[in-house]
Order: sequence, then C-alpha cells, then structure tokens
Amino acid sequence: MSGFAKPLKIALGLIVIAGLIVIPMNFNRYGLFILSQWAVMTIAAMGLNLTLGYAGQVSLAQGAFVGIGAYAAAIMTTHGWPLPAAIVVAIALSFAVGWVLGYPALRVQHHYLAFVTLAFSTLAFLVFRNESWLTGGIYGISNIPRPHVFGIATNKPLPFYYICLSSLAIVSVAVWWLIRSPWGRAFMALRENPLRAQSLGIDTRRYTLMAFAIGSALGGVAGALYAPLTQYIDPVPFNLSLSLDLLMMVIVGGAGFYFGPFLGAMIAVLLPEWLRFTEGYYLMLYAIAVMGLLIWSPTGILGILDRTMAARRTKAASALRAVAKSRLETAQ
Amino acid sequence: MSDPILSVHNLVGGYGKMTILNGTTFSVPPATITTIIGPNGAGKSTVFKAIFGLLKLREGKINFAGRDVSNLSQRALLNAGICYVPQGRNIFPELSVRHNIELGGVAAGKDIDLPTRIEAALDLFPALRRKSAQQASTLSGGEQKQLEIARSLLLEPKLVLVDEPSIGLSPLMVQQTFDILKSLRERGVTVLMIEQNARSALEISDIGIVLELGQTRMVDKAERILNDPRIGQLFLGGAMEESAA
Amino acid sequence: MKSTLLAGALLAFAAAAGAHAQAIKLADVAELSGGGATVGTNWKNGIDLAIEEINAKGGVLGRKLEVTHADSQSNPGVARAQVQKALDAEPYVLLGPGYSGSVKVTAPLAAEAGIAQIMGGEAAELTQAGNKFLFRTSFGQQSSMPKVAKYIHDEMKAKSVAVVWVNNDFGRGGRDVVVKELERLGCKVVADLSTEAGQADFAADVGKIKAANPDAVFVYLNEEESARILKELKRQGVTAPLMGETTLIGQKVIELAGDAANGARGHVGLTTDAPVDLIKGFRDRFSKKYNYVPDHNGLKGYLAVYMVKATTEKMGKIDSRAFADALHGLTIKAADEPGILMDVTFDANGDIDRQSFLVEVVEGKQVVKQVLPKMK
Amino acid sequence: MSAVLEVTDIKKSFGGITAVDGVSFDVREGEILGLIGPNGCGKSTLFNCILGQLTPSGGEVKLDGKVVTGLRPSELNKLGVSRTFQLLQVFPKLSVRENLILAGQEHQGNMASRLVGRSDAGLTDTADQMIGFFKLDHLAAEPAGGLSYGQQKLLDAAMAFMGGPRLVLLDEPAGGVNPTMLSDLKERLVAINREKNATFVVIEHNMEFVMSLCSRVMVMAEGKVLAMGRPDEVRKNPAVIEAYLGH
Amino acid sequence: MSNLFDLLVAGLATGAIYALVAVGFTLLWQTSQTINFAQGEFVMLPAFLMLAAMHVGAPFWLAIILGILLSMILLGLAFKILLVDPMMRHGVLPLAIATMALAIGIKEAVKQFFSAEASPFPSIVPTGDISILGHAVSLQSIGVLVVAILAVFGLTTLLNRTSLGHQMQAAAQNPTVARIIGVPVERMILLTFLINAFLVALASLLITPIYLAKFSSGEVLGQAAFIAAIVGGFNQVRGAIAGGLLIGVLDNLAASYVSTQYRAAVPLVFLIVVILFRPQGLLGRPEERTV
Repeated sequence: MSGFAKPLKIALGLIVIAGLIVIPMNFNRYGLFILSQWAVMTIAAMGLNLTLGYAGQVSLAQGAFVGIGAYAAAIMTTHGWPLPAAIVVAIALSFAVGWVLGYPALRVQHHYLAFVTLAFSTLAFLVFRNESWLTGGIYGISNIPRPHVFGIATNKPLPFYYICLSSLAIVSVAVWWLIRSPWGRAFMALRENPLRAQSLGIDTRRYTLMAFAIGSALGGVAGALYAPLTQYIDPVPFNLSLSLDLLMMVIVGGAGFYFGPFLGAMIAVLLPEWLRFTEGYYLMLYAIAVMGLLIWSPTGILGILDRTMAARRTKAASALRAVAKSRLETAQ
Repeated sequence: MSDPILSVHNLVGGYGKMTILNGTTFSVPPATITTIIGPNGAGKSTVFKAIFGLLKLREGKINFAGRDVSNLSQRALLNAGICYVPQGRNIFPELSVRHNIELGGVAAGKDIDLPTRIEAALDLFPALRRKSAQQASTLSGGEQKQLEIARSLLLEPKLVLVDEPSIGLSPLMVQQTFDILKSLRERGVTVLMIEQNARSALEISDIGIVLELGQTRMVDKAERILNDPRIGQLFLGGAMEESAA
Repeated sequence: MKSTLLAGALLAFAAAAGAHAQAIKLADVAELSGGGATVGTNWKNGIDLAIEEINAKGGVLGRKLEVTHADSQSNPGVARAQVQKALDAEPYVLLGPGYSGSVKVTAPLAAEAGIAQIMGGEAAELTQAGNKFLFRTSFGQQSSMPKVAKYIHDEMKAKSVAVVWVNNDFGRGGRDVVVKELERLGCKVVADLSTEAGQADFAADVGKIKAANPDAVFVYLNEEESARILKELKRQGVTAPLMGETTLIGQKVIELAGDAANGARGHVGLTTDAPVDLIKGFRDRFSKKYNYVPDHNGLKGYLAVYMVKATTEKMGKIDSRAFADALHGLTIKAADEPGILMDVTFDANGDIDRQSFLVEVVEGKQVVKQVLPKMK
Repeated sequence: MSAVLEVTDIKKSFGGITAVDGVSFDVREGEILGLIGPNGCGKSTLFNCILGQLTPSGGEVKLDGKVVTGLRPSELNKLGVSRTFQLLQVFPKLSVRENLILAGQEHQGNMASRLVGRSDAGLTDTADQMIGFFKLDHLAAEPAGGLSYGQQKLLDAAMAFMGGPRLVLLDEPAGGVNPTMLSDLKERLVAINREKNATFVVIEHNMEFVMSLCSRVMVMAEGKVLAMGRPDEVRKNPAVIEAYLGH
Repeated sequence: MSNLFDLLVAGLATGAIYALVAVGFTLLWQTSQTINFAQGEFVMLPAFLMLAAMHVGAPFWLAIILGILLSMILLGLAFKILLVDPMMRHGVLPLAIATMALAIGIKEAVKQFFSAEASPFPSIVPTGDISILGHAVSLQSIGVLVVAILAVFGLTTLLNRTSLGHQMQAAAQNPTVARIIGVPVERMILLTFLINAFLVALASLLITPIYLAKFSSGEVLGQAAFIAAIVGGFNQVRGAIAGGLLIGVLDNLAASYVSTQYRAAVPLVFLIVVILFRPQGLLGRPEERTV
C-alpha cells in the first residue's frame, strides 16, 4: 500500500466512496439488497478483524453476536422502540456478552480459544431457538419495521442501503481511529507477544477483554442492521456457519489488514451471487475458489501485498550483503 | 595434514530470495575438532544445513570421504557417515530415552544390529542408562544434549556436525559436553562445531574457521586464531578480554 | 486494487438480467442447499418435470413455460435476496420457498409486487395473515393436524400420547397444533420430545417414550429421522401404535426403515403412494427421470406448476395481476386437468382443500385404511 | 544504599517438584546483581515469581519497602520494574520505533486518554532518543522482525528502558549474541546504570560477561542460594566450582 | 434404571464411532497442525463411493475394498498433496478455513453428482438383537463397538510398539529433528493421512447403515468428533478415544435426564469447562508454555 503517493490514495478513496453512493441509485432491489448485505457483513467482519486480526484472539462466535444484535433490534423495534435506541442496546448487550466471553481468552489461547468460542456460538443458537418467550423460537420474529430517518421512510431499498452504507462509514472511521491509537498498538502487541506486552506495562487482561468486547459490539451493530434489512429473523442464520463465514471473510480478505474485511465480505457475499449462473454448481465452485485463493495466498488477498514487499526487502538485503565489506578486511 | 575428510568448495545458497552463502570454501582433516566462528548472520548454521542437504545449493560442491555428497538426501548422508546435532533442544519429548536413541538407527534400516549398538551408546552415557525408560522430556538440559549425541552415534558416524552445543548450558555442563566431543575425537570421529562461546571452543579445537558474510575469511590452527589480535578484537569480544579478570 | 474490484462488483449488478419475451417466465426460489436441501431438490425436480410435460404438449395458451431456480441456502435472509432478485425480473408467478420462515420473509415482497406466490410451507399462520397473493400446495398444519388428533382420539382410543417432533419450523408448527388439538379432545400429552434435524441417535428419546408408557406415539420428523426412530422404537420394543404424517409412512421411510415401519400409521394429504392412478403415473414418470421416488415435496412442486397452468387456462389470458384473484375460490378437477392429479379447491386465504387418506404400513406396503373426503 | 528489591523466602513448586526453595536476597539501589547457576536451578522461575508471571507458593517480594507479591507483570512494570527475556521477544511486525513507543505508552495517561489522545502518546521523540542511544538509527522504520539477532537483542533491551524503570531484570542478555555485539550491549548497560541510576539483576551463563559487569553475584543451585558475594569471591568458592563452574 | 443400561450401550456404540473419527482428527493435528473441519464429510463420502461402486455392479465386498482404497486416495493422498502441503507452513487458521470450504465442496458435490436424498446402506454386521443381562442389544451396536475397538487397538499398537510407530511419533513431535536423523518425515505424515482416510472409511462403513447415506450426515458427526477430540485431549490418541466414548454416553444421558431441547448444549458446556480447567483435555499432555 505504501506504493502509492498519499494524494493518489485519497483520490482513490473518494472515487470509491462516491461510487458506492452514486452507482447503486440505478440498481434494482436485489442489487441493493446484496450491497446492503455486503455493508452489514463488512461491519461484522471488521469487528472480528479487530478481535482476531489485530488482537490475535481467535473467535468463532462473531455470528452469535450478530444474532444477539439482530434479536435485540428485532425485539425492541417490534415493540415500538426506534432503531437508534435498539442499536445502542445491541451494542451495549453484545459488548457486555463479548466482555464475558473474553474471560476464557485470559486462560487459553489459539485453537483452545477457538473451541470455546465455537461452543459458545452453538449455545447461543440453542438459546435463540429454545427461548421462544423472548425470541419467538424457531418461528422467529417477523414484520421488523425499518426506521424513519429525518422523516424519510426507509422502507424502500435505496434509503435503507444508505443507512447501511453510512453505518459502515461511521464504523470504518471509528475502527481506523482505534487501530492507530495506542489501543490499536496494544492490541497488536497482544497478538504478537502477549508475554512481552505484559512486561511493558500493558494490561493484557483489560486489552484482551476490550478486544473481545469491541469486536463483539461491532457484530452487534451488524446484527441490529441485519434485522431491519431482512425484516424477519429466525435462529438458523445465526448458527455456527455464520461465524465460520465471517472468519472466512477475515482470513480471505487478509487478517490484520484494515481493508481485509471489505474484500473478504465482498468475496463471501458477492462471489456466490456471481456464480449463481452455474446453478447447482455454484457453491461447489465457491468452495473451490476459496480453497484456491487460500492455497495461492494463505495470508489472504491483502497478504499478497505484504509478501511482495517482504520479497523486495529480502532481495535488497541480499544484494547489500553481497557487496558488504568484510570487517576483517577493513581491519587489516 | 592428511587428506581432508570433508571439503566444501564455493558454496552459494540461501533461503528464498535471500542469499546467505557467498562462496564458502574450507576443508576439515579427519579425527579433529574444527570450530567455525563468526558474527551472527555470517551463515554458520547455513553451512551446516547445506552440508546436511537441508538447503538447496545454487552452486558449489561438497566432498566427503572422497565422494561428492552435494544435495544428497539426509538418509544417504547419514549412511555415508555424517551426523548432525542442531542447535537447541532436539529430542522427542514423549518417547522414552531408549526409543529416542533407537530412532538414531532408522536411516540404516535393517543392516545394523540395533540392540547391541543401543547398549554400546548407553554404556558411554551412564546418566542416560539410568533413565533409559523415562520420557525424554524429564531429562535436564545437559542430559538432553548427551541424548542427542548418543543418538547420533548409533550410526557410527565419521563426521559429526554440532551446532552451538553450549547454548543455555552452565559452564560445568559445557565442560562435560566438550569432554564428550574430545572423547569422540579420540575414537577417530571428526567433529565440526559452531560455537558462539568461541574462546572455550577454540581451546579444545585443532582447527578454527572464521566465517563472515557467507565467506570463509580464515582457516587456521585453533591456537593461532585464538591468539590473533584482530580476531580477538572482532569476533572474540576483545574489549571484554581486557576487563575480564 | 480495491477500487477495481468494487467497480467490477458494481458493474456486475448494473448488468442485471435482460428481459426475455415469448415464454411465460416462472421464478422458483427453493432450499437447494443447507438444512432443507432434500425438500428443495424434490420441489425443484417436481417443477422441472411438470414444465417439461406441459411444454411437450404445447405449453400454456400456446406459450412455453420457463423457470429460473434460485437457491435460498435454507436461510431466510438469502431467500429474501433471491426472491427480490426473482421479482425484479417480473415473473409471471413466483414458486417457493418451502421453509415456512423463508415464506414469511418473502411473502410481503411478492404481495407488494402483486405477484402470486405458490409455496411449499405448511405452517398454520402463513395463510392467516391476510396475504392475498400466497397459495399453498398442500394442507396447512391447521387442517391436517386436527385430523391426526381426531384419529388418535377416536380410532386409536388413546388417552395418553407421546409427541416427538423435529425442532424446526415444520416440526414445531405441527407439534403446536396437534398438542392443542389433543388436549382439546382430552388426550394427555405424557411426553413432549424435541429432536434435532439430522439427529442420528434416538436411543434416549425412545427411552423416554418407553418410560412414559403412552397409549399412542405421534411422530413428526423428517423422513430420515423417522426411519431412524422407527428402527429404535422397534429395537427397544415400544408397542404403542405409531401415528404420523406423510413423513412417517412415506415410501422413502419404508425403504430406509425396512421392517421397523410396519404398523405405523399416518395421515397423508399428499403422497406418491396414494391409490390414485394419476399419482402413480406421476410417480413412475418422476422415478424414471430422476432415478428415485419423490417425497411429497416433489408432488408439491409438480402441482404448483399445474396450478399455474389450470388457473391461466381458466382466465384464458396471461395476466400476472389477475392471477391471484382467479386462483382464489377455484376448483380444479383432475378430469379436466390430469396434471393436478386430484380434485382440489382453493379458498379465499389460498388454503387448499382436497381428499386425504389414512394409511397404515403393512408388510412394507402402504395400505389405505380410510379416505377422508374434502372438507367442503 | 537502600534496597530497591527485597525478596524473602520465595518458594515455588510445580506439581511435586520444588523449583525455588526459600530464596531470600535484596538488591541495592544502583547495583548490578548477577544471578548464575546450573540449568534447572530455578533462576528463571525465581525471576518469574518476582515479576508476577508466576504466583509464588510462598514468600514475599518487596519493592521500595512495599509488598508487591501477587501483582501482575503489567502492574509491576508501572511501578518501575522492567525486564528482558531469554529468547527474542520483540514485536516483529511493528517497526523499531513503534516497538519502543509501545514499550512506553502505558506509562502515559490513562486508558481513556490513550484512546482519544495522540496516536504516538507523545513518545516519538523519546523513542528516537532511545534508538540513537542503542545505535539503531538507520533501522527506526524497519519492522523489528527483519533485524539481525543481535540487533533484536539490543532493541529488546532498549524497550525495557522506555518506561524509565528503576529496576531491570535481564534474562540471559548474552545468549546467542556474538562477542562484539555483546560488548556493545555491556557498554550501554553500564552507561544507563551510571546515568539513570537504574538497578539491574542479570541472569547469565557467560562468566566473562557476568564477572566484568556485576558488582555482586548470587549463585543458585537446586532452588536454593548457594553463594552470594563479589565476583572474585564467588569464583573461588569451592561449592560454586563443584556445582557450576567446574575445574 | 433399566433404561440406563440401554443408554450406556447406545452411547458407547455411538461414542466408538466418534472415537474412530476423533482419532484421525488428532493424528492430522499432531503431524501437520491440520484442524480438519471437513472430517465429518470425510466420513460421509466413503459410503457414497461404496454405493457408487455398487451402482456400477460391484458386489458389496468389492465395493467396500474399492471405497476404502478410493477414500485413501482422495481423502488421504489428494487431500494432503493438494490442500495441506501448500498451506501447512502458514499457520493453523488458513488451513482450517480451507477445510471448511472443502466441507462445503464435498457436500455439494455429493448432492449434485449423487443425490440430495438419503439412501439406505447395507450393514456388514447382521441386524437383529441379542440379549445381554436381559436387555436387547442390537448386534449392530456391538459390531460397531468391536470393530472400533479393534481399529483403535491396532493403531495404538502400531504407534507405541513398532519402529514405524516411533518414527511417526518422532515426525509428529519434532519433524525437523526427525528429518535430520533420517526419519522419512514426509512419508510418515502421508501415512497419518492415509490412516485417517482408512479410519473415516471404516467409520463410514460402520455408521452409514444406521445413519443412512446422506450428503449432510457428516455435519453432526464431524462436530461430535471434534468435541470428542478436544475433550479427550487434542494431542493424544488415547484422549480422543476416551473423549469419543464419553461424548457418546454424555449425549445420551443429557437427552434423557436434562432436556431434549438443550441436549446439544451439554457436551458443549462440558467442552468449555474442560478447556478452561484442563485445556490439554482429560488425557492430553499440556502444551508447552514459554514463561
């Protein structure tokens, strides 16, 4: 990424943003729905990228937090609360649950942590399904209203797409700010060397819990948008496979890269849609594409950039070494 | 000096795009202890990997006991009589001490009398015999190093490559390990060693090799290298020598 | 690099499907992968078979039928997107989905677009929300379950019943209605057991049934699970009579469960095993084309297309807006339209009325014990 | 000179094995204490008990007269106790400068201010000074993982000093470092010791390094203190020769 | 509590299958740090290979042999060479994700090329019951239990009593050193993949007559085996066996005595408790920590 000059990067960013605002105006409802879904999934994946990519805490439960956010929003808005209030509650709730789920991370790491969060994810699904008094059980919650913003109804796909897009924008800025702050640096320290981090005064407990809680809260935000987007939720979409999908988005995009989730969500949400023309084969092709991509670049799409840069650096170092003068000779 | 048992000529190689060895050349006479010294990153361990076929050579030749062994497989090298004891902890922690040693004979297949050789190896290391039924992870650091050496002796090698045997060992343990190497030399085994603890290593060595930036800077009798002021200054921590008691 | 990818994404949407003239376009959204894949695949195959037949005979009002299939992945969110996509292409009629949850999320969209939706869902509430564009292809649970409860009470003379159901919207829906009905009739539900879709080991569930010692067992699971529980019931020696729906006594279950299916009874609204010549013919054609015997979902998909044909021919024109009105209150006779297989009437809610059967498995064969006439 | 660190009767056992068995000593303000002993004698375990990485089974650690036993490593670090590690412990993907900023940031402000405040926590200048002091200038923007082993060891040490510690525990700083680089490191340590009046405890096997750097040396064997004294005294102690030094 | 006996037998029989699958799972983890999320699909596929062989006219015994061979080629050799080898060096996660994708791919392929329907599958063990202590126990359960125990016993003997087994362990515990002392590490790793493929094919043969051959039947099994492996000890063969049996029994007891709605939760809660208080698993060895 450092290959570009700064003004060029800014210009590129502006073009993309303008494109995301203007081009969908001509889209049909399906296109807008998919694009909205992309925005929502990107938010959830950004949360996971924070927890996993930056802070190195493997979580297979992000889908459950999307579910928690979605149920919070669905239950509240169907009871007449406005969506912003529901989003605040969704954030608070998933933040709190994420904080609690962070505690196992203080005891175990890596694949063990993955297993704990995986179990949590399935448990959350069982609660969504079995506690029908609250969640409507397997029947789910239907007729979830879409909000009015500044007096404009967002029942139509385009206005609601803009809600998703602006939420994505807000989250993107917040995450960008977070990762370049000392907190972001502390998160990376957790990922790269928690032991050393501790001895440098970094309160690894608090940062670990924060990484979980903030990442989960973003999952909650995504969920709170997902509910009014589909206007009906049931437990099935929030089972383990959503968590795995989100993980796939983060890894395929490039874990620990700011733009990774954008790309990863694009592949996970859009690629299957593009492949639909192959009918019965589309999921098979999608699976093959994901495997191929990972074989090509196990560090994700953005990992390719990193690799090229590392290769360039090695080459330079190697050349430098070849011409370096021996100290023994200079001493003579 | 008699014909060298090992000679490497103009080795060029590295990892990926990084070239570490830039024409390393030296030879080692039989039944000696030879120590390679040099700064971090000089390519010392890389030379060992190259000799032991763990690094694909871009150029160069390795001759061992009169035959070309460049880019042979590990199994072939082991059977030709070269053993390699890498840096750090190199045991199989969950297998018993005896099974660890036994694995040293894998390369020879069914051609050797394994039980006899295991017994012979255990005779050399009484501490290991006492603990032969225990899991290898229960051994102390020094005993683990002994286990590695014992294991490498199972094939009755002619040349042993030892990378930093003293790292993390107390001075007493270092002495014991060096004593073992000396006893190997007495049995006619050639030892090629890398040591950061260069001064002590050169004291027990016959030959010293100075490696820098992947090239051989100097090959000479160990004592002459020890006494070379430039070497002392650059590679043995000259400043330290003055303040040392 | 990001921008080019994005631009590509945006362009791909802009180039959404162009319009085709001439053929009558139907859109199908079904569960082709995920938990409902078996349901959706049967449904899809039924549709394809019907369209092939109709087109071979010259189509509808001289125009061929054409269908696009889309996979909902058994996920309501995806179903919504796919139905949205299908509706954007302005189909004549929308077919599917099969899962009630997916129907719930998509029905308002079709209604808003004014396009009739012929679906496979059986949950009671679907047709009770006043949606004027939604039609069933089979009995809703609100009409089938009372018949089951009545049979258990009247014919089996059961005072206590164990209810085993699969914990998805299908199973839960049936369970809720049947339990209500049983209690109304004065039967005691002594065991109320939820099971997981795809569950393999029923030892514990059957153990509980055995412990409850009921006069009858009502089993409401998917076909494979039905087969597994039948085997386990036999193994543990449960002797109480078994009652179920099509999913308990279908040919597929008999094939999978073998001897263990003998004696099981069920109410069958729609089955390829019905003693009706037209249905036998359908079954033969289907098995010939796809190499397996369809379940009731295959029939539903097949019927959905013939509903389109019959209604359109009745209207005498191809008019998407008028379709729903024309189908409400319509009676289609098998004599007029053999593809509908049995006489059927649609009410103002889009619910279906048709003959149904009470069947028992005897020596690996379905035997019809009772024919239940149309309700009206 | 007052004692910065007082360790009283520290014990630590794992399962049935006693790794540290009642060790007591103190470290005086401004001194460099060496800690030597055979492998497995409990040196590192002792370090980890002092630093809060492990909870001792018994005993007490006092810092400036206050009991700090059971505090977490991060809390101890904020009280001015810093350390280096036996094996390489830098943050390989962060640049050298970022590594150093990270090492100091938790000593600035509080959690909230670190979230909303400046992204470098105002430490860029301090970090650059430290970079200069350890002669890493040309590498400031390089990822730490790309540095040579010796350079990483220097960075590791530099990081330990970013928070302006009173007491630094160094675990085998010489291990795997070539002699030339090592004399550089020693020079830096001595300078910081003198200029900033920082106190050091050093675990090391390299006798030349220990003997030339330390004012006092403590020898451990089998979890107990075997000897404590000036380097030359310790070196002649028969028990130490028997258990550790040999010859 | 006559019920309890039935539950235990059923639980053990299911658990034995979990154990077979979990053992292969831990083998892959030990030799190549592969967390195989497609392990359930690996069990599902061989049955279809055998069915396919029977469809083209092979007798059952030949179909079994062909199925096992094919699964060793596809799920052992090809899986290792095409997917694991290129990614092994890049850490656990990308490979885990790739196996998730593989799981989708296998399921979809079976559905597309074979059938979305469940198919019956012949049993190698005669159906029917025998009476043990007055309880009817199905021969299938006993058959499953016996074959699974034999397979696992054979495997542990191989690993602990033979030189080949020691070489495999060496390759798993420290591949670099194993290579240096002449252990053909690549061949050992390949061998574990082949063993895994053999075990899943065996599990497939045992379980499919009961579970039926269906493209989605691997999902439940894979997750159960996964939990079993972790609970028992991720890095120990004997742990996986204990975990498998335990989860099988626990699942049945949970369904009986807790709640059918939450039966799936019990093994999961157990899993969380085990990880938090004994992360290495009940019989596992603690993984090394550097403090």
